[in-house]
Amino acid sequence: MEEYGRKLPVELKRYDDKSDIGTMANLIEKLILEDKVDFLFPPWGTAWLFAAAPIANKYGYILIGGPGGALKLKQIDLPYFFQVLNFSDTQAPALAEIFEEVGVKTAAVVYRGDLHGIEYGEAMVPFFEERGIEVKMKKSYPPGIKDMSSLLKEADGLNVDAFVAACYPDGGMMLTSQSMELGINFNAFFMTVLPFSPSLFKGTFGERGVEGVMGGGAWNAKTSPGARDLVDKFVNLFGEEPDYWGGLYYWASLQHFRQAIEKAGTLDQKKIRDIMASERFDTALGPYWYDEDRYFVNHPGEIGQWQKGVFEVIDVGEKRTAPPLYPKPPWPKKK
Amino acid sequence: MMVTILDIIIAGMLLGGIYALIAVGLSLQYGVARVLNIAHGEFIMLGAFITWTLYTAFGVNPLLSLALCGPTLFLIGYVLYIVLFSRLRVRAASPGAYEGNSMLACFGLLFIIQNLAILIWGADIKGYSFFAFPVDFAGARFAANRLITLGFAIVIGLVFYLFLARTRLGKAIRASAQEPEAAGLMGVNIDRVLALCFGLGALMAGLGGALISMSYKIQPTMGLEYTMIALIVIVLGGLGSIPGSFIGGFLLGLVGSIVTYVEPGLALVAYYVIFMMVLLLKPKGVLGK
Amino acid sequence: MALLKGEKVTRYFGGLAAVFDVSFEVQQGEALGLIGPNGAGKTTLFNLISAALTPRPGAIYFKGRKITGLSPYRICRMGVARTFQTVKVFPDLPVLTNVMLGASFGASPGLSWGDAAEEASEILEFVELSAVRDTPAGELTLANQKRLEVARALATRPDLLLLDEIMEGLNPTEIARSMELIRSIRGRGVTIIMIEHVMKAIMNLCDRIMVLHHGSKLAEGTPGEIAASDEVIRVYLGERAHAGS
Amino acid sequence: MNGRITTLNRLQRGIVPLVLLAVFALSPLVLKQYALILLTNTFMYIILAVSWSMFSGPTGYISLAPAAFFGAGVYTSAVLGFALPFPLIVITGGLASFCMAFLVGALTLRLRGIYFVMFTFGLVELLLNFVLWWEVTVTGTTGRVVPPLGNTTVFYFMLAILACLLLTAFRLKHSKYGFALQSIGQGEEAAAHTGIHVTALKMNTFALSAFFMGAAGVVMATRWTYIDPRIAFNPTLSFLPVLMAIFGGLGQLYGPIIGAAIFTYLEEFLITRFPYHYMLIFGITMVIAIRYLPDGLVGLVQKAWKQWSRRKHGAAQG
Repeated sequence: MEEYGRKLPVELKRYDDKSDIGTMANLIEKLILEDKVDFLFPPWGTAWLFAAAPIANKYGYILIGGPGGALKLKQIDLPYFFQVLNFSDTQAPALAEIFEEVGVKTAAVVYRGDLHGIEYGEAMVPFFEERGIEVKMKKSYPPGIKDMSSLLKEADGLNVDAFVAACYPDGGMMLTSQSMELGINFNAFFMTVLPFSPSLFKGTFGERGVEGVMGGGAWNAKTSPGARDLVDKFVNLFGEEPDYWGGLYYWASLQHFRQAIEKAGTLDQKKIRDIMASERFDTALGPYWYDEDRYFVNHPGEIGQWQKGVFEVIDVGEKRTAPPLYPKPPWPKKK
Repeated sequence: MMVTILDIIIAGMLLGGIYALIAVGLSLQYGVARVLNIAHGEFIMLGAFITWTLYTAFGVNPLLSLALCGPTLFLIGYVLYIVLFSRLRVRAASPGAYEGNSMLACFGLLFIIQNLAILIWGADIKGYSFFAFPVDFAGARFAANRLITLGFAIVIGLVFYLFLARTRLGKAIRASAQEPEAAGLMGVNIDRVLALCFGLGALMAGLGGALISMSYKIQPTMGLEYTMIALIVIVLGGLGSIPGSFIGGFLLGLVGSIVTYVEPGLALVAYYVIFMMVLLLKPKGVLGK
Repeated sequence: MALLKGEKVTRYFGGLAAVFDVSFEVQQGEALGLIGPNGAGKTTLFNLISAALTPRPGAIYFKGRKITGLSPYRICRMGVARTFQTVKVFPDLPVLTNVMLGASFGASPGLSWGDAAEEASEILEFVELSAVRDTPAGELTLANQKRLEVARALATRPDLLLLDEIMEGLNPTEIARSMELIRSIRGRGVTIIMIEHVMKAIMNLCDRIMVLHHGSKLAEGTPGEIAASDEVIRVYLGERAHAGS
Repeated sequence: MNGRITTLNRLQRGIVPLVLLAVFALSPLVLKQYALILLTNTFMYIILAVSWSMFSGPTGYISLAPAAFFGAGVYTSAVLGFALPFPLIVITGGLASFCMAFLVGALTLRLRGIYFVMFTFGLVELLLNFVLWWEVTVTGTTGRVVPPLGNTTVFYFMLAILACLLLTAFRLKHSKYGFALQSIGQGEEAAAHTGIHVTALKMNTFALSAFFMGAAGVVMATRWTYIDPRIAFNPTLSFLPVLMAIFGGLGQLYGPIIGAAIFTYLEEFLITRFPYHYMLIFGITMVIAIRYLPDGLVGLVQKAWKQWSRRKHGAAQG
């Protein structure tokens, strides 16, 4: 660090918010006011980010919204808040484009009754209809639902080509296992959150089980040399693959953050923020920058699909790492 | 194939089987031992995770794990009663005070068991595939594992009912439920019978958890949901009535299946509306007089 | 006009009539004894008068006003106070507070908390419980708890007092004191209906006696008439003897 | 002479809280920001614990509805946002909870013991799931942003609510209605036949206690800045106050206060040092408290004090 003329030791302080928003709010303020940390890293989950961002912003602390986030945060002016993930505004049109290409004519949309589900559920329908895909069913389901077989059976009864779910891992796991159990197979099977996670998804259902399932994301080792490096490092360190949605983006956002700090040569949040908001730096996924709303825009992919154990990017255009597999093969026969 | 009425009814039965099984244990614990065990779902969770561990780590058939989960959970329940609840019972100024205190102690147990489980297994959602193939039944299609679950739930329920109705021990339990003092006079060691009941409740939870893990995804924090369902069921069937819990379970499963078909978002709302209506209008349960 | 009047008062529990078609009248200043074997419906009748239960069918009038369907606290404030067969004092509250509650809430108009303390002390003096005024009610002897219930009822300034077996479980000395107490309550002009198994007390204290059997009125009359009634002796004493065997 | 002592006592009694109030009112000038936040948090729990014990302590009706009433306040805060001046929102939120509690009270008159407990807990879950469904299908959102207030403002509002609550709870406890509530807890039937309008008293007290919970919810929402139904109707907020109150002891007004204060401090202490064992330790404390402290901490201290003074007394005599 130039300001101090030397590299500064870094101490990581982390607290557990026991998944309680009140505790989280207190702990963030504790980190800022009591521990006087230099930099703040965010809590996991969209709702948590929503609560953390205004607090960090109030004290002029940079917060990079890695794990989670939503378009809704655009409505609030938070100059110190940076968003890393891609959202429904780019993923929904990308999915519609892929569907049109492979020849999907009808779709069923189910979505979780929360911030994430509603945002995606609402966003998809117009893009589908624009491309001549008929949405024959659109239903929300409550968090904590125990049985989704009636949703699957209804979609199956309507004979839709594509089944699209804006879900979280719990619902995604249930949808996958119940379609397997019921032998219900769609030509296209897409879930927003879950497929990108190799450990949760591929780990539970196996390489053959997840073959052809699409999910939000996306990147893989083929994306860039830096991406391959990240996968190797991650496998070495944790014995499993990183997640193929945010994994690389967070990594790159931190590299971007680091270079911004180095360039600023100070711990002054304002100066670093200004550099982050305006400059491009080279990262593991290539050039990295934020738009005027402080959203990262140069994502290596929007939609992924499991093909032979690899989460391939299937976006229409040059980001594609493999052509989409359509129709999806039937679920594997179990013992 | 459209979703048929039969489809909805059978789906309701499949759900109801699980509901009934987890409610019977709670019903016994409350009906006889007078402990409203809010940590009941935690015992279910333990059963589920033991089965999951045995299956994924050692390849033990989940149906075999039933034989292990039951006794393990029974032991935990039995010891807990002796160490904790019997003392609360003896000390309490009134039966009402005992019910209140023991319920609060259960809240403590809930936190303890849940967080121990998180320490052991991590907070992530888990699952495995077992009998995960479709079975065609009367023109409708169902998952094999859920049918197995239903079958076992009914068998376990029946065995349990026969145990209470026919065996000497079962009769002692029922006597203690009706008149604890008289049972004590008749030479029944009341503390041991109550501990037995609490243990049996935990055993049922363990079996329920093992069955649940075959067709549902599991998580250390899953307990409270199941406790609430079990609570609704035993209120529906009448507090403390074993056959009532069974019928209540199937009733609630049916309601859940119908509402989920019409508007999935309202399923839980419907459960709680029913729960509160029954509490207000027929506190002795829909079967009660 | 009668102070209290019951018209064909009936109450079923399940299919069983606990009280069936009982009509009665109690005059101002009178003391009525209510006797009958166990399960004859005496306490149920008290519950009906004090509105713990509602007669179905039937009607009860107090001071000429129909009181069926009113809630217990209203009836208490109108001037009907009662004690309970199994004592129901407020065990953790001091004796004085038990009585103050009656004076403050049950009397009409209710007294302020300060005035209630004065009135309650006076009543405790009257029932001879002043010595234990600060003791939690639950720590009193049974005899004193029964006296305390009477005191609490008196504090509501009743016109009609329902006494439910206040001598049950007491020893002869205590019974004598209890009879003395009832006499002095009558001296204050309070009308009394009492359920009692201690026949000596009933015969000495009551102007009139009503006998209930299986929920129905079996007989009614002066103590002398009742004592002479063959039917009463057969039913009442017969069953008593039977129960005692 | 007796009279003079009581006046003196009353004066002393009045002075202590006033001094405390003044100290707290001035504390933002001295305290660090984070200490203020902690204090605000502690106040919130004290409010919940004391208002809970205001009704449930004397009557023995264990209500698990605090989360519902608190949540109603939180939601009021989110829905009204900037529409009204903040103090009015606080009162509106309190009134919303008051009305809800009144209604619940009217519905649950006949429920006793465990039935009441279950009903009140069902209420929290029902509200949670209903609002969730409503927000998803009718308003099309689940998250709401609450306009934030400064930490000091939040602190003063919490302090004000707490002061009002303590005053109310104290006055109630020592009034004839306080004793009437106790009599309900010790014999509802006898209380009714002693002329106490049992239902009205229960409903009003229940609603009054809910008012303060709701008001606290309104204020706390501004600290959380973002809320959704799961955050607003968090069942933990039903259990914690109950536990704190019982841990502290229900016999005295300061029991729940001490219980809440200790618990919040414990939470702060444990969560930063044993983040992954916090809830575990919490559960163990809870079981131990119920197993070994039947009358709460205050009861324990009182017992010890009684024993000590008796021994001293005995020694002096001997």
